[in-house]
Amino acid sequence: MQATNLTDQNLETATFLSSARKGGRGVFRAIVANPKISFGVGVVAVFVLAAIAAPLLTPYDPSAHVITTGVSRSVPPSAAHIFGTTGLGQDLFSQILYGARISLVIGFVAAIGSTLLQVLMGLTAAYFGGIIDEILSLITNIFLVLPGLPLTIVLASLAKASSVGQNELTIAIVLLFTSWSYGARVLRAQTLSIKEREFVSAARANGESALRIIFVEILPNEIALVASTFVGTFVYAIGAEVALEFLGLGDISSPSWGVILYWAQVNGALIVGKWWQFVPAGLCVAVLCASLTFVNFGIDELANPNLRSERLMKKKKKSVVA
Amino acid sequence: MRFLLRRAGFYLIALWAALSFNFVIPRLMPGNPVTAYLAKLQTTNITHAQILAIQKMLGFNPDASIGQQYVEYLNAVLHGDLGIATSQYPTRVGDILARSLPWTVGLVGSSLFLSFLIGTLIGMVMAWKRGSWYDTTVPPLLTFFSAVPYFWMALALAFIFGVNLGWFPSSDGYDVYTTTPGWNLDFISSAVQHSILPVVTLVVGSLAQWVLTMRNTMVTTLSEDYVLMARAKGLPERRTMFNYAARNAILPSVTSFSISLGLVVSGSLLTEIVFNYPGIGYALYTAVFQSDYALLEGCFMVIALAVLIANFASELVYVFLDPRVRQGRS
Amino acid sequence: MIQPGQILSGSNQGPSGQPLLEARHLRKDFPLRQMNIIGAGKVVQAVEDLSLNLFAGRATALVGESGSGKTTVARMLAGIHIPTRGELLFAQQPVNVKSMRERKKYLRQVQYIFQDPFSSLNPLRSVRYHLSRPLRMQGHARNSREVEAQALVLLEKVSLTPARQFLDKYPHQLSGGQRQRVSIARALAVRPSVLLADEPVSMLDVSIRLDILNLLLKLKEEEGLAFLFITHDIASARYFAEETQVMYAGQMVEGGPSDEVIRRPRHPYTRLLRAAAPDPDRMAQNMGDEVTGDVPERGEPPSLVNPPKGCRFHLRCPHAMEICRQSFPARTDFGGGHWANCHLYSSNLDVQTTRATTGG
Amino acid sequence: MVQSVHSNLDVLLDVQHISVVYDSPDGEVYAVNDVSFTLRRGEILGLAGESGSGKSTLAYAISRLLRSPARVTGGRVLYYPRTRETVYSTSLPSAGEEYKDVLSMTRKELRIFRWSELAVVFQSAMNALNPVATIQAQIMDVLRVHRPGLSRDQRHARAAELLKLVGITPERLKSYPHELSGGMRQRAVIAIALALSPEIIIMDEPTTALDVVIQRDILTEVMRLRQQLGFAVIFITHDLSLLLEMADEVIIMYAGRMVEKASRKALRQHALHPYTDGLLHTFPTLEGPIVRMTGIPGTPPDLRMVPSGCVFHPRCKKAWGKCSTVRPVLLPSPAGVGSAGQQVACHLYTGTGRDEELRASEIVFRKQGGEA
Repeated sequence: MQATNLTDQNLETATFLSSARKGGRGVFRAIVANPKISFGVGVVAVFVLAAIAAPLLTPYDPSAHVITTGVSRSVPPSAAHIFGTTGLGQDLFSQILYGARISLVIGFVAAIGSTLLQVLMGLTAAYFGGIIDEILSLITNIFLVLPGLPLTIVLASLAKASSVGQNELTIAIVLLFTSWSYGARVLRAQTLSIKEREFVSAARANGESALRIIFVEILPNEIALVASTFVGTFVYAIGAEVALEFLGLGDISSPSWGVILYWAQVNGALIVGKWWQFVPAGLCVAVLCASLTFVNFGIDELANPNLRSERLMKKKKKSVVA
Repeated sequence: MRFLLRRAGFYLIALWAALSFNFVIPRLMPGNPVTAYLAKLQTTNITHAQILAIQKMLGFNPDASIGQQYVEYLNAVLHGDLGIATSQYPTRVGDILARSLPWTVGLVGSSLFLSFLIGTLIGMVMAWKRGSWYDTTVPPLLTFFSAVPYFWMALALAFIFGVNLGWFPSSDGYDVYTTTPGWNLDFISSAVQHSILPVVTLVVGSLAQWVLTMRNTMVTTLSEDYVLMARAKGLPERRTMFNYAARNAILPSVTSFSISLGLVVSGSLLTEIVFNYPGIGYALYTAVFQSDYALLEGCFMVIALAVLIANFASELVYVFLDPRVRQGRS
Repeated sequence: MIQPGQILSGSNQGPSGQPLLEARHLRKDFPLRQMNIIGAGKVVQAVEDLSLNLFAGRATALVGESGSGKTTVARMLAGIHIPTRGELLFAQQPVNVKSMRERKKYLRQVQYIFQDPFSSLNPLRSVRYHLSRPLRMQGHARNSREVEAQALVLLEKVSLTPARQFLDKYPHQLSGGQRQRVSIARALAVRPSVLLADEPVSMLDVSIRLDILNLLLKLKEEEGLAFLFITHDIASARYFAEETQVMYAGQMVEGGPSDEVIRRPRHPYTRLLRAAAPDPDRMAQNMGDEVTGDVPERGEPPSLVNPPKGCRFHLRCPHAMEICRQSFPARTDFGGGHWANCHLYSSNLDVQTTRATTGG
Repeated sequence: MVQSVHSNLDVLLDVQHISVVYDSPDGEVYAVNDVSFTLRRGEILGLAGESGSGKSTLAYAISRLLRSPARVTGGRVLYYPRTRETVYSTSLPSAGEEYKDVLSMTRKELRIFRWSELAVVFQSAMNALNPVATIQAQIMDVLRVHRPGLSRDQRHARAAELLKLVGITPERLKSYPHELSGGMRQRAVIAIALALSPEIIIMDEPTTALDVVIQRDILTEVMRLRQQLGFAVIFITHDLSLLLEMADEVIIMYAGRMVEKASRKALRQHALHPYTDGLLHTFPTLEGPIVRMTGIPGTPPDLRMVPSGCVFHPRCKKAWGKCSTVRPVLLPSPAGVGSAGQQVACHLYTGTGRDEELRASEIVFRKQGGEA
């Protein structure tokens, strides 16, 4: 889970968001202004566009066996096949493009679901306190301490065995249930600190309903944190989903990045030196996850300016006295 | 002391939760668990003993009530009887796990220790020398490495250093042909050689987490008054950085140990598969590959147990490091 | 507008008519939530026995150090905390704070002004939003046009002029003083009759404190509001409030007309506060020599988890006697509404209290 | 420009034209703007001003403890050490040199200078003390670095002696900061500051976070220790009435500029600058009739958009033509006004006609007891 620890993000940074809230334009300008976020979002956009425009970018059907003759169906990268072909002679470039769809969709669905769960668990636990807080925190901490991936593997493999069958939705749901705990703990911590602030007791003294206080007064002040945990969960989901497919727990017939790597491992691409069977797919996962983590750093810096690398400030005149 | 008791209580509950998951999940899945397995196995000659093994593994005897099955299951597990591994019939799951656990513990332990040490040091120096050139180059580099899936990093390293350059062995835990496991020198040296690439994979993969956590907390700690006072006291830079700033900045890293531990353990499972390193990960892989659910759940439980013990150890370290917690005022 | 230098009238006549808000023998204990479920329920005895009356057009100051329980008292009166014991009367009718419906009706009359201007406003909401919520909740304004009109009136009342310019500003665009004015305007939106001000000026810069105090004074005199004024600074208590009560570690120690209590303090703790307060007119030489007794814990209030028996000030009191450790002293009246809970006076000892060198 | 060349030994610190700038995203902000003053040996100098007045920045600039993005852009801080006999002091300037400019000290010299000549007591003692180290450790590490000659138990004895000096029982040496109460933590910080019996102690709002009674105890303690050990104090506070009780000289800061410097007595009798005069009338009194007072109208200045001319003119009741265009310079008060050594930066006192009758009416107004 790459989510950074934002528990001590103080409220003054929310004023940054409010100053950028002069209208949608303000927020957009603030995001584009931050180099890390714009770079990260840019790369992710490239993946998304490539996934959508897959049919335009590659003539081949991802699962069609294009190379059927010759010593080995798996040919290295060439003009015809930019990323070469798989062990069964399928075009790797189109598999990666179509595969991007699966990874992005599963990652996104798991991340959205998990973030909703995090907000629900974190905010209710923090706001109501008492016994509710004790129970919810206990559950959160248990899920946090239990190793995420093994649990996911167990769930996924059992799902595969039973009649639930093996499809992307099960993987997304499994990922959802094993990735929410960190975000919930971080959100709970911050909600606890905001709950103590006086504008919340003012709203409560004014007779506002608990629901309204949580979702209208407290949550908007945590947007930076929610965004950051969402991105963090997205990265975790992609990584876990690719890992599951690599273990053969995904739908090995439909081409996705993890499945490409699964067949690379099964065909022993490593030993026979067919590097193109696993390098491009692996790189795509790495670049996507790295760019998303970059977005996370950008959000961190938006929320906590003194984390920004000092280098940018140093360009100014040298001070008279060290 | 009360703080430790409370934490120990929590970890026992967590262990109980892990056990219950193992018991509940197969039952949650729609369809009769036993027939589903049999269908899965597709092996024709299913001996009666195998059916019994599966039933025992699932604690599934039709006449007993769920509650009884649960109790039966629990005391079976507590006595270390994790059922029979259907994929390597008749060996018991417990034996397989006992054989492979030391390898994983060694691998994860050493790489976690190394990456924590190196990562925290790099993070500290980066925060201390903020604004220097590597403060803007190292984070992006590390972010990329940490975003790379562990198993892919393993594949890449194995391919480059193992297969092509041949510097390090790229598969197995030790040289199966020439050495026999035991406390003899060449076995140990061969085991160490074989562990180099997996350890490097895990260290590089998890380094970013430690570096960035430490850098961020160090940056905030450096702006604290007690660091300014240490400087005002005219203490040497090194002492101020270690005794005042780092000593406090390390605390959040230790508390976030549990999250990173989970990540590194998950990473090691996949790395072991690529290097077919004889650890729990490999056992898990064969279990998944051959739908051996007893072994699968056994692996999960052992991993969960190891992670819980490691977390409790990290809490002990935290109590040692932070006097405020020692008086139970957590 | 009251001219500078004009002697404030009405500070010494007694209150007229029935008290608007009455608190009778309020007590508040907070359970110390032990993490382990089986832990014995230790209790923080925050407020022991508080009684006070608030009258329309008059202010009562509650003076005490941090940890004396003065904020807990204000929160009990504002219905945020439910008293462990004792009762609350508004216009002579008992108020059952537990029932949501009755509490909401009560909150229409009693509003709270918070201490920290930087956290009493939601940073992501404009001034308009902050004023519209109470206006709509209490039904004083039904649509946005009415909200705007009444909001402008409120901003004029707290002299945030030109009002229209402030209406759509965000908290971070306002100075500390301006934010405090907005939170006062928000309190006035429900047209309350009682304002509970918890250290309204202690977080502000010295130069703008008086502007806010004078604004509150204007509201007291022109709008006839009743005030509870919580502070640790006895000088501003004397300036603002006609009545003053002094609290120490959850216990009421002295009370009466502000001028009387502050210039002729009777209780040793009030005298200590009086001597310790920075007083420009006092030369540096006799820097409170009488105050620094050699009691090691001399400056620290006791813990409220298991407070000392009897009068909780006896650990720090220069005149502490054996009886002070056993029982909490009964109240002694010095006439004109000035009272104190101290064994020096109540157990009719004949010891002649030496005229304390400080004060009147 | 005030020329202050002091050869006599009683001057300890001569600060000349210090300016400090903050690099903020929208340009440079002058936190301290051309401030000069002298500090005599054993003198308590009060630095008063509201938030944003630059009083703390000035003190940290002098002791070279500024952290980025603040940086000193001009001026000198001349330190005149007393060559002392006691074993603890190391005289910094080499033979012949009379003073040392703190701002141009080398890193090594600075390390010797810090804490043995100049110590600092921070505002909130809670985070000025290392939360994970005992009080004893935080005293002895200073002694180990600056007094290598001392043996371990000599250092231990010195630590115990320091705690006793500030009224804390030596058993507390072993306790951690979170185990002490607010008052005791602040006393522990003062004990650490006294470890090397420095010449100057900078106290940055030492008692603001504490209750009135504890504040009085600690201030009395500081006065007693000053009597006993003879160190000079730069006392930073927003509470002018405190300075009127304990400070020998008081400097009033407003928006990074020094608007007035006067002795305690002069300040109480005839504060010259309208801002100081206004400040003195913002404290409700404990004695006399309860009279309506007015604060100073307007809001404290935003350092990013500092008004032209005299910074205070938008809030000043007596502002006239020149005030909004020309920045007043800090000058000794003209003859017959204020007392000797009193300095003020205000056009009322620059003897250019317009100010004479304004001031005359001012004195007449005051004689009629027009204010408390």
